[in-house]
Amino acid sequence: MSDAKAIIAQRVAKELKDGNVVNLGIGLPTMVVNYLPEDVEIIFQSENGIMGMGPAAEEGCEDLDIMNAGAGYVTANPGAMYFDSATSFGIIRGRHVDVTVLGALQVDRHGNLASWIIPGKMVPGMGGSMDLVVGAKKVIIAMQHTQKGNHKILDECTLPYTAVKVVDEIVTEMGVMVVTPEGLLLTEYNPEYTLEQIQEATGAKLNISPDLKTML
Amino acid sequence: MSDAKAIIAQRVAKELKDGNVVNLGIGLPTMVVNYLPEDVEIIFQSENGIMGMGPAAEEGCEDLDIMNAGAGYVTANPGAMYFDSATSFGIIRGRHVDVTVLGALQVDRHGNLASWIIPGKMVPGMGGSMDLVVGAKKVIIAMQHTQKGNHKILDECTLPYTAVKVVDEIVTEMGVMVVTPEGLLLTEYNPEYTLEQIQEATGAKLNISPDLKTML
Amino acid sequence: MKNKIKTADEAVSVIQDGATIMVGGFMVCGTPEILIDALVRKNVKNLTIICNDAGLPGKGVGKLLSNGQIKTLIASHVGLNPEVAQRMNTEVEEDKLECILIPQGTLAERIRAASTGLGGILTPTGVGTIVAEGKQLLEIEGNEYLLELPLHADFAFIRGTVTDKFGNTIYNGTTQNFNPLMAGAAEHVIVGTCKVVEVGELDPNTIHTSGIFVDTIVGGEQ
Amino acid sequence: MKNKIKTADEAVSVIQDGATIMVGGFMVCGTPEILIDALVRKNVKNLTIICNDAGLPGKGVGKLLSNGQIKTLIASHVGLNPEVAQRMNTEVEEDKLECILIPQGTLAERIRAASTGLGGILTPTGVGTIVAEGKQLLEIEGNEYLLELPLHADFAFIRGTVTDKFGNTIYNGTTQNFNPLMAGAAEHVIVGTCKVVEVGELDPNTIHTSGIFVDTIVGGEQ
Repeated sequence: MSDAKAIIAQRVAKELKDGNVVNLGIGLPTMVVNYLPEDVEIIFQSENGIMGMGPAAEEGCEDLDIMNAGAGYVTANPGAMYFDSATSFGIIRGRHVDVTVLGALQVDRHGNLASWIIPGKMVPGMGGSMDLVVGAKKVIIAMQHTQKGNHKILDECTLPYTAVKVVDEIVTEMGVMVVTPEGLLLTEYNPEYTLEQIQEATGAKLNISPDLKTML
Repeated sequence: MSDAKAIIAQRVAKELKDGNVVNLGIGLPTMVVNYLPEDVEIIFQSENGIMGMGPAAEEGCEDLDIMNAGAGYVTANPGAMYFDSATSFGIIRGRHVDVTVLGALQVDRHGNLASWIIPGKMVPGMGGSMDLVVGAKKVIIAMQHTQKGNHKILDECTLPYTAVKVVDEIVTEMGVMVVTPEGLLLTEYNPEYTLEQIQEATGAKLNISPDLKTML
Repeated sequence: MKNKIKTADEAVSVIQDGATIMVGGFMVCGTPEILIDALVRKNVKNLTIICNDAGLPGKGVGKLLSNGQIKTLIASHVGLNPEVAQRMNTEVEEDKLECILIPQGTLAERIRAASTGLGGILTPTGVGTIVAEGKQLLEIEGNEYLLELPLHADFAFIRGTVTDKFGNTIYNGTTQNFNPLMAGAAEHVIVGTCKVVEVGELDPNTIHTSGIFVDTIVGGEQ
Repeated sequence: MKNKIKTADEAVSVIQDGATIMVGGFMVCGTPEILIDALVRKNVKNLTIICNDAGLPGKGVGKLLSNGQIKTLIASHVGLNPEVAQRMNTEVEEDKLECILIPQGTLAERIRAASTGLGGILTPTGVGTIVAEGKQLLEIEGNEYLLELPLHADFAFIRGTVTDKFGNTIYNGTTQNFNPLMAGAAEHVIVGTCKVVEVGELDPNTIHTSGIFVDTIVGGEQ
């Protein structure tokens, strides 16, 4: 399981380019920072009001005034800036964030995303996710391919949307899928799985890239 | 002439109460600061981006970074704050300015204001005036009663509007007129003029307040 | 000019049952706890609280929730305070919480619209989702936008780091979040601040919230 | 990360005839004169300039006007530069200036809308005046608002007081005005700044414009 997460985080890290402004969702996406090449400098934004967020604060050294959007105490890198929530979401909605990496409950072949509510069961609120996926230039969903054996990648989402037609790419432990006008295109795969196994684990037809590579 | 201006500025000064946030237009309205009682502290806003503006800078001591909206070098009082133009007009449009005092080309009995354009002749632009008169809680027009003998206070403005139904009060060297649903109400007058002279100089019918006082 | 400095209990004495109160902070980072504590002591009920989130159990607006003071919560995320779900689903009518969820960027911008006198905002966020239900959709230059209305309040609880006696306030780090926006959107603004200084001590280039918005200043915030 | 520091002439070398350029400043207070001077030297023509005003004769965007480089000026006030009226009324077709006047608060908010991804703004300003001609009017809760559209540009000329090498910028006094708004509304942003410092030297609580908006930094502004 943790292996799967490491594979995903490692692969997503390759999508981030030097100088990119990036917002990482809580959970798995946060792990991406552990796999960045040394020569790639990323500017991390957290929607609660910081540009240039640094690593988590060391225990005992927390500054209670400096938090990330997941309520964890963090640090500020040199060149950081703080701002209010309207400015923060102005940056997000205004297409000044290059990449956002988020988890999901479901994604479908149209790039529709469901990630914030299971009616009657889990209603935590959308937080900043709806703005992030609408505003970021590139939306990457980083998640395990299935949930307890159930499909999460579907023809059509069955849960309420976070947003429609926003996902650019899905990275799972099985492969990398790009959302295209013709549906989902598998561009990379994990050779631990056969293409049949990957299709089996997916609730939508996967087109296979003529250029298919391994993801590791 | 300068006497008329002094009378107007002196009378307008009485409208400003301790703690008021006030924006004064350029020209005559600026003279109001010379007549404030000592125990009345006003917070002057200038729409180019300062709250707590102080007096004009002394010659030779100008800070080129600190200007008012009329392009004059000014000072900042203790407790001043600088901000950008969206914040500045947010304060104005959001009804956080208590009083604005502006000049006018024409005002009519509905409280309509014309102050920014004489088509084919003078097209300087509206600057911040349209926002100021729409946003300020109280709009006082401070101007000489007539322009070279021509009426400026009218039944209906003939020049293009700055805004409609925004003027609360008109202060001239002849008197104080309040805009009411029934038209213009003369509440104070300058005893140097007869009521007939004042009506004569006005292009709209003046209702006379049963409580009529002298303005000096 | 009038003295704005009061104790927390004096500051909240003007708040009555049924009031709408904006509370600054993001997961309690930037929430004025001394004002919340005073409001718990005053024990006014049926409040509408507008806040980014529901705080945490025993912290921030979570205290008001536990004390049964909130009737309606308008927030963007409530998942980190399990008491919200309990109170939304309770059978006990008087404990029942209404919770209205708003995308965080829309929440921020709606509050700013109230503060800045705009008629509403046009945002692409929420288009095609249940957030759009019942709302006007405008097509502008080929794209769709939701019309979202300004959000006003009777009171705002703001948390400052340094505040001068006029009310000019500076926020440190990520405590800023919703505080400066709410300061302009409420009729009556109370600042709970860590440090009160004399007027003129703050650099006018670094002030985040003008004192013109501030009615009351309470020192002693941690 | 890439080096953003260039000379003024290098910085404007990317600008071609017909470009739309936002220029910060209010009556030239906060206008980056070194960038204007470089643009005069480059002598590109048919520019659309978005600025609060027309500068003054021989100062700010007034230099571009005198040099015949501006085809369209979008501003809120042009009364202090008499050359505007001359060029608007000239019989010489190639010298003719188109001048579009916008209320100052609307100008600021339209630029902010472009920067923040809103579909437009709803303002009470201009309702019932010639500013409203041809624009959509919305009635919201009994009041009327004009729909005003976002205002984008190819380039923005920003004037900073202190800028670090990443582009984080602080403005002094009333030089701020339109600068931070324009920094987010243009494709390519050039900062002319008085002082360049190392990354990390600026207090993150006091920065007005994030370096993420800045493409090029030019030192030597006065």
